Amino acid sequence: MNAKANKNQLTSIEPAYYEAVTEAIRKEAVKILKEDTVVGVVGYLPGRRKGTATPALVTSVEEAEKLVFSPACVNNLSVYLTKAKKGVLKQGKVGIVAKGCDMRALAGLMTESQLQREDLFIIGVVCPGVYGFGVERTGTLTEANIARKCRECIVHMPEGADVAAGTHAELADLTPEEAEEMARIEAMPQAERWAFWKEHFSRCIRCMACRQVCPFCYCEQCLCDKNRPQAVESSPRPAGNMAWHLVRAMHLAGRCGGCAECERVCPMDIPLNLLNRRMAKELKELYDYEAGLAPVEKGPLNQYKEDDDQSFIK
Amino acid sequence: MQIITEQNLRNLIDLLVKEAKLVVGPKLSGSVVLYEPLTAGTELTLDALPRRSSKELFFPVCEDILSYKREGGAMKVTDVDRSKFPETVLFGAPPCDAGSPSILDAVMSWDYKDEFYLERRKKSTIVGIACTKGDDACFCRAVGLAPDTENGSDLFLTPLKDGSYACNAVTEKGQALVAAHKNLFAEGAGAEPVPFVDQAVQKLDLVKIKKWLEEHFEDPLWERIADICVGCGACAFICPACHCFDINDEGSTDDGVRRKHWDACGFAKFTNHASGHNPRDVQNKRYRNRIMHKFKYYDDKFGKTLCTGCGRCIRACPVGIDIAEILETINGKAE
Amino acid sequence: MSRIGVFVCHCGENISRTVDVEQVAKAAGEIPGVAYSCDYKYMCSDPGQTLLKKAVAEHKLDGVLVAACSPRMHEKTFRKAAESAGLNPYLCEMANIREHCSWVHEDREMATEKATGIVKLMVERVRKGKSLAPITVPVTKRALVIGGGIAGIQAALDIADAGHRVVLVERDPSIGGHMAQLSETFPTLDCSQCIMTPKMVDVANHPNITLYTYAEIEKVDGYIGNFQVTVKHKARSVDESKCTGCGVCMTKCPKKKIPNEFDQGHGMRPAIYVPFPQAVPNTPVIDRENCTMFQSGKCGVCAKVCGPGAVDYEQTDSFTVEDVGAIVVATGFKLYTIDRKPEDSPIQGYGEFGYGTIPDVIDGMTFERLASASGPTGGKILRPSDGKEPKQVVFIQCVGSRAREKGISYCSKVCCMYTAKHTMLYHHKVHDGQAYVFFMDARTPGKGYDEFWRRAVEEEEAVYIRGMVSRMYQKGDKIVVMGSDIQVGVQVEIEADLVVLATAVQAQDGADLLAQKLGISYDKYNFYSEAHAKLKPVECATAGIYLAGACQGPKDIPDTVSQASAAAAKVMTLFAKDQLERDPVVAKVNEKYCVGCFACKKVCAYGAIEEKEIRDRQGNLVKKVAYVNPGVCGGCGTCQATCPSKSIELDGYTDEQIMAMIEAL
Amino acid sequence: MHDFEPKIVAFVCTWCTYAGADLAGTSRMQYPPNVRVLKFPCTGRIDPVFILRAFQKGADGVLVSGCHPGDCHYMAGNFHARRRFAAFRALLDFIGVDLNRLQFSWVSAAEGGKWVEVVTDLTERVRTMGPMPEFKELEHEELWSTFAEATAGKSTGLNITGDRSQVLNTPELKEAYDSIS
Repeated sequence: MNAKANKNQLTSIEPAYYEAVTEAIRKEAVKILKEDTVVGVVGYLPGRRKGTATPALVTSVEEAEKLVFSPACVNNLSVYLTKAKKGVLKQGKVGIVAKGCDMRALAGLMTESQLQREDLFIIGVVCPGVYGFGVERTGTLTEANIARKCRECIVHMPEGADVAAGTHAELADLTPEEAEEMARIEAMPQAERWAFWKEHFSRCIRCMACRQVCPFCYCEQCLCDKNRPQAVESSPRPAGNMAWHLVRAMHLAGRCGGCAECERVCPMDIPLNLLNRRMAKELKELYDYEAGLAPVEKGPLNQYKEDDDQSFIK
Repeated sequence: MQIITEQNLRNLIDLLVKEAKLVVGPKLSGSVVLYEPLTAGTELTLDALPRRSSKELFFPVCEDILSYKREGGAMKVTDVDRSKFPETVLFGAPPCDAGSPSILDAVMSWDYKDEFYLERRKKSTIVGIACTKGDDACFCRAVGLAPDTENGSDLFLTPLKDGSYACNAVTEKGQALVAAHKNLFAEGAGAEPVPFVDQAVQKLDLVKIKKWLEEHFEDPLWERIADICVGCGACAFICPACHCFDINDEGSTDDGVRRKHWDACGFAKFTNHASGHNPRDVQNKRYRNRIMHKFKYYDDKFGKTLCTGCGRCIRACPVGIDIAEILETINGKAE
Repeated sequence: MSRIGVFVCHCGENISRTVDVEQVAKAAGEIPGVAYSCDYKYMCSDPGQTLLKKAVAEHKLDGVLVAACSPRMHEKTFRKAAESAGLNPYLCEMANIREHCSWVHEDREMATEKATGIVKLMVERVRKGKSLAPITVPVTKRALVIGGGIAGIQAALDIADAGHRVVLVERDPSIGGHMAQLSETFPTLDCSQCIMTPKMVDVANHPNITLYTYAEIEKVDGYIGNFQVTVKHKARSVDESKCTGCGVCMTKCPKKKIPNEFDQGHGMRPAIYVPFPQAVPNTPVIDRENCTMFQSGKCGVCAKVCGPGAVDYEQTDSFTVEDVGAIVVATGFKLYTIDRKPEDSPIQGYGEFGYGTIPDVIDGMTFERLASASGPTGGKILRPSDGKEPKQVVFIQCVGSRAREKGISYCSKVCCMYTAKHTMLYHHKVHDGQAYVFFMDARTPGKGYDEFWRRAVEEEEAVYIRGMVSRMYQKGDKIVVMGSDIQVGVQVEIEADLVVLATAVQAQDGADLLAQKLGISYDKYNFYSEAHAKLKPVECATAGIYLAGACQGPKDIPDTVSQASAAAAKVMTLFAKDQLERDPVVAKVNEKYCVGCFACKKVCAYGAIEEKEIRDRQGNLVKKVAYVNPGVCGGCGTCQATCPSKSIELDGYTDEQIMAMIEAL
Repeated sequence: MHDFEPKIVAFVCTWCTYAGADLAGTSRMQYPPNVRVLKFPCTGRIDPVFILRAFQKGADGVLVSGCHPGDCHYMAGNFHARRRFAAFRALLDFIGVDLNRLQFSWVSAAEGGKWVEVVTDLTERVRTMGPMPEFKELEHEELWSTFAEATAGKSTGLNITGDRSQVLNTPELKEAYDSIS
């Protein structure tokens, strides 16, 4: 496959590409484990069911040889460095397989003092995209089964990784479905927009999958779990649900790297990434800021300029 | 054998709606199918397993227990009027959903009688349907159910190849439902039933698994399989059998509502004590509890397995934790 | 359950005219948590306060709400009263039903309803309030002054005269700063060195002043009253304790042709030198880059001739840590120089003036040195290129200043006056010479300033041309200056012998770096920012740090000296108490839940938030959390609104209080 | 009196806008009495959650007001608030909240007149818009499975079956309740 030469003509990414990436990841993971560069590598192992993969922390060469990369590798693994697996960082440097969107999360976490670059060995993946949900999960990635977020990906290349697995490959002529959906909602009359979100949020059961899977929801005490005072009702009712999702979007504004994991894991199919996208768009327009392209000193809502827009203030 | 055509099934729903019954069934809500009140038979959607189980009919996502208000020096408490709970007919629940209340009845009417659950349960009729769909996450056969298990349903429908359904009134409630709408049902031999789908995980020895669990409260397996759990409640919330809840007072200390809502043992704060101590301090201990509760503790207490093999948790897990695979692993170890 | 007392004030008729105060008091009595309520004619009067104190005792009140005027008016009064009744003053609040209600509404019914609503809100605030204790911070009564120009000298002397110890740190080998370079000063034309050098000597001799020259600030830790400042003492190569200042080393140094910085490069000095004869301390320093010994290892003359053996080629930079309670920043300014412009200079342009390429185009400070009796020409005005006396001199004002398009929009403030002074000095020294001045306007506010400027124009024959110079070029030994006279509306061309540019006053090199060490803010020109432009012109936003002189913005000598004394007065005020007492409305961190994202630290304008390590019993690092230094926190609460998990909370304005108030809306 | 008296909540900083409102009072200026003022040290302290909460608790309009840029008593609180609220506005707009109900302003301690103008404008604007239904409706909405009619007692005063106030009025229980508030 000649991905580089034909990148603009590609209409599908064949399994061979992912196999090559898998090989590269295995080779690198084995190497850094053998050389004791890292204490473990966070990567993907194949799932029992077809078209699935599951995150794993591998600590031995044998396990590392089972690591995979496929369009089923949807998870943003950076979440493990702040939550379930954060303990491992105390033992030493950790390797992590990261797609471009995961790299943005890593950069953000470095910005927020949650990670140190020197504690990580990043095996970047030149990622053509992953499967969406509710689609056919066969070997070949096409316009029909690629995830919505991947259609507008600007980070196919994992900038800032220690090594990159894969060569450049991306699908051509993908319609920006998410941007179009966002534009559609923005164009609705205000009452219709409210109805749209109300309908979606009313389905929310507060399983907190969106929060738990988010690399940036690393608070030990979520504001929404607090009851003195109770800023957001914890009961899954329309009122509390609305408040929760607004607070979530606000807390992620200027930080979210767009991995869209929240939306993927929502068992109720709430299009959560639209909220994140909308906030990102606003901050780009107002302050020319895009989150996670590199570690920075301060996010857009932790700084100011004296001549910031204030046309909305009387 | 009694046969009902698909059209008549939908007509039945229309009639029940007219009778002011609450009719609940799988319905397209946005992009997902959920159990929701049907306003017409045409809304019934039988081609996909609803995302949430039908347990919410008896055990709502959230419900008020009481409301309180400080008046002068006294606190006035107002109860919920449970007599207002409507007569309900649940349509289109496959065995893995229809079977859940009969598992939960045990705990709900145990030392403390959950009046809310029992009142709803008393007022409901379950029209189950044999499952002809299924995917590689399904494993009902492995936990003692099957796509055609009638237990739990009051009336059980079996899809036939000509689009109609064979009906079996399993309980008196079911018989009453048929009797009240006789003209919609016809007596006949019926076409051949639609075949069932093969399941990937078919056979588990639940006794052996339980024994292994008894002996392996501490085991490296827990760390291996459950350390990747991110601690959300998706699996528990969409599970037909999970029934943990939290109680919260919402409003102010002077005026508010006490609410009961779903909770999940996967949440880090689920077992957090007021002292700050948390006996299940790491995620794998929380996940272990999930397995233990389903395949050991509940069986210890009530002689039942707290799982119907619907596979929802497998499909929904953000990180691909696969309970069927775990059970298979334990099954293998227990040999 | 709380037992709150609500006291509704009539304020004579000011409140009761539009608000039914009895009704409000009655309604207040029914609010959960209120144990007592009443109304009274004048709550702030003595009987009113006595009423409050009695009620606290009689009804065992644990919180007090006075519904009366604005808290800006009487909060202190009632908190004091509550305190004397044994309550924590922070459990006493005021509901503003006068300025915010009775005075702005006429409808009695609605005003009463509103007043009741306000009381309800504020009861919740009291109910959820916490007792707070004032914060005390010990004060180290020793000051640091950074910069040994006239500002630093004045501040140091004032503080030292008040009996406090002072550490004065100067970057150069001698104190004196720019003022020591000046010839004569406006508007009196007295000799700068004559008034400056005695002060320098005073510094050197003052028992309370520790002088560190050739030293820089390396690091600043701590906070108001308790700073720890690391001072870097650059290797002087001369042992100050041994050197007698005899000067033999300088006369014997074989390398003598090094352009002297003090004379703007127009005089020469040896490699071992004091910047100018009156330098304080009179201890030389070896310029290692130009010293043969350091460059090739062969020479060592100065060491050989030094009687006391003070020359030490092995000396290295050393560091001391100074404990101080207050810091005065007096780092001064630099003049904008075109030829030495760094690549990233904010000022672009002026290449057309030929400064740096035409030798007889000089800046104002060079002219000062030419006019100075101690300068390279012994006080004669001789131009650099050929040493001839210039007969036509063109002065150009606003070079760099007030030129928004070239990067600086501010006025440098001193140039109008010093250019006028230059024309006079020139006229006094070259009687047959003619001075021309290109200017935009003459800005001469200040005592005796306009009179001085008029004297230059009217009596000293300077020709002022309103307009700007467009081009200059060398023609033979003349400099052709082409400009416009916009008053007359003609093009002007002058063949000048010397051109003097009044270049802009800029912040010192490295001003931004020093600010970062100190944790103080600076503007886009790197001038330091005061806490309030009008009311806190001397204080920095960072408590305990004060500004003096041109480091804050262009200033002349009288303003600089005034500000230096003001800064000294601020330091003395701080030192007047052993303990610093502060309002306890400060932020606190919940270390259990803080995850150390340090968003709070990023938004804190006071630099009050530090990183703190939490360790387990074995000493292993568990996590890093934010720590608020209560001595530094300003109490704005921006950190809390920024913290996603609300693990930082502002006492006195807690989320619990605010949420309860919203609930009571 | 009007048919509809909107509930307006103002979140203001103590140094500028609160003082400006005081000035309006000492100058005896008149404005609609619908506004309730919550005082903060600085607009930097104002969390978007407060605005949300105010709407949830029945506000028909919300005003946030502080010092003019450059005048902040704490130097930069209002600058941070400006960014925060610019972002929050965008979010509310996207979610379908009419931004005409949310006003931001800079009112200095000298601008009593501006305070009156801002409050009057917002009150009258919201009055013409009518009550804000969105969040209030949500407060009373239940999921279908809750059977809202059974719990309607709390909002309508109907269907009260059991009154346990006598039971709860034992001294021990009262004390227990009292101790938590």
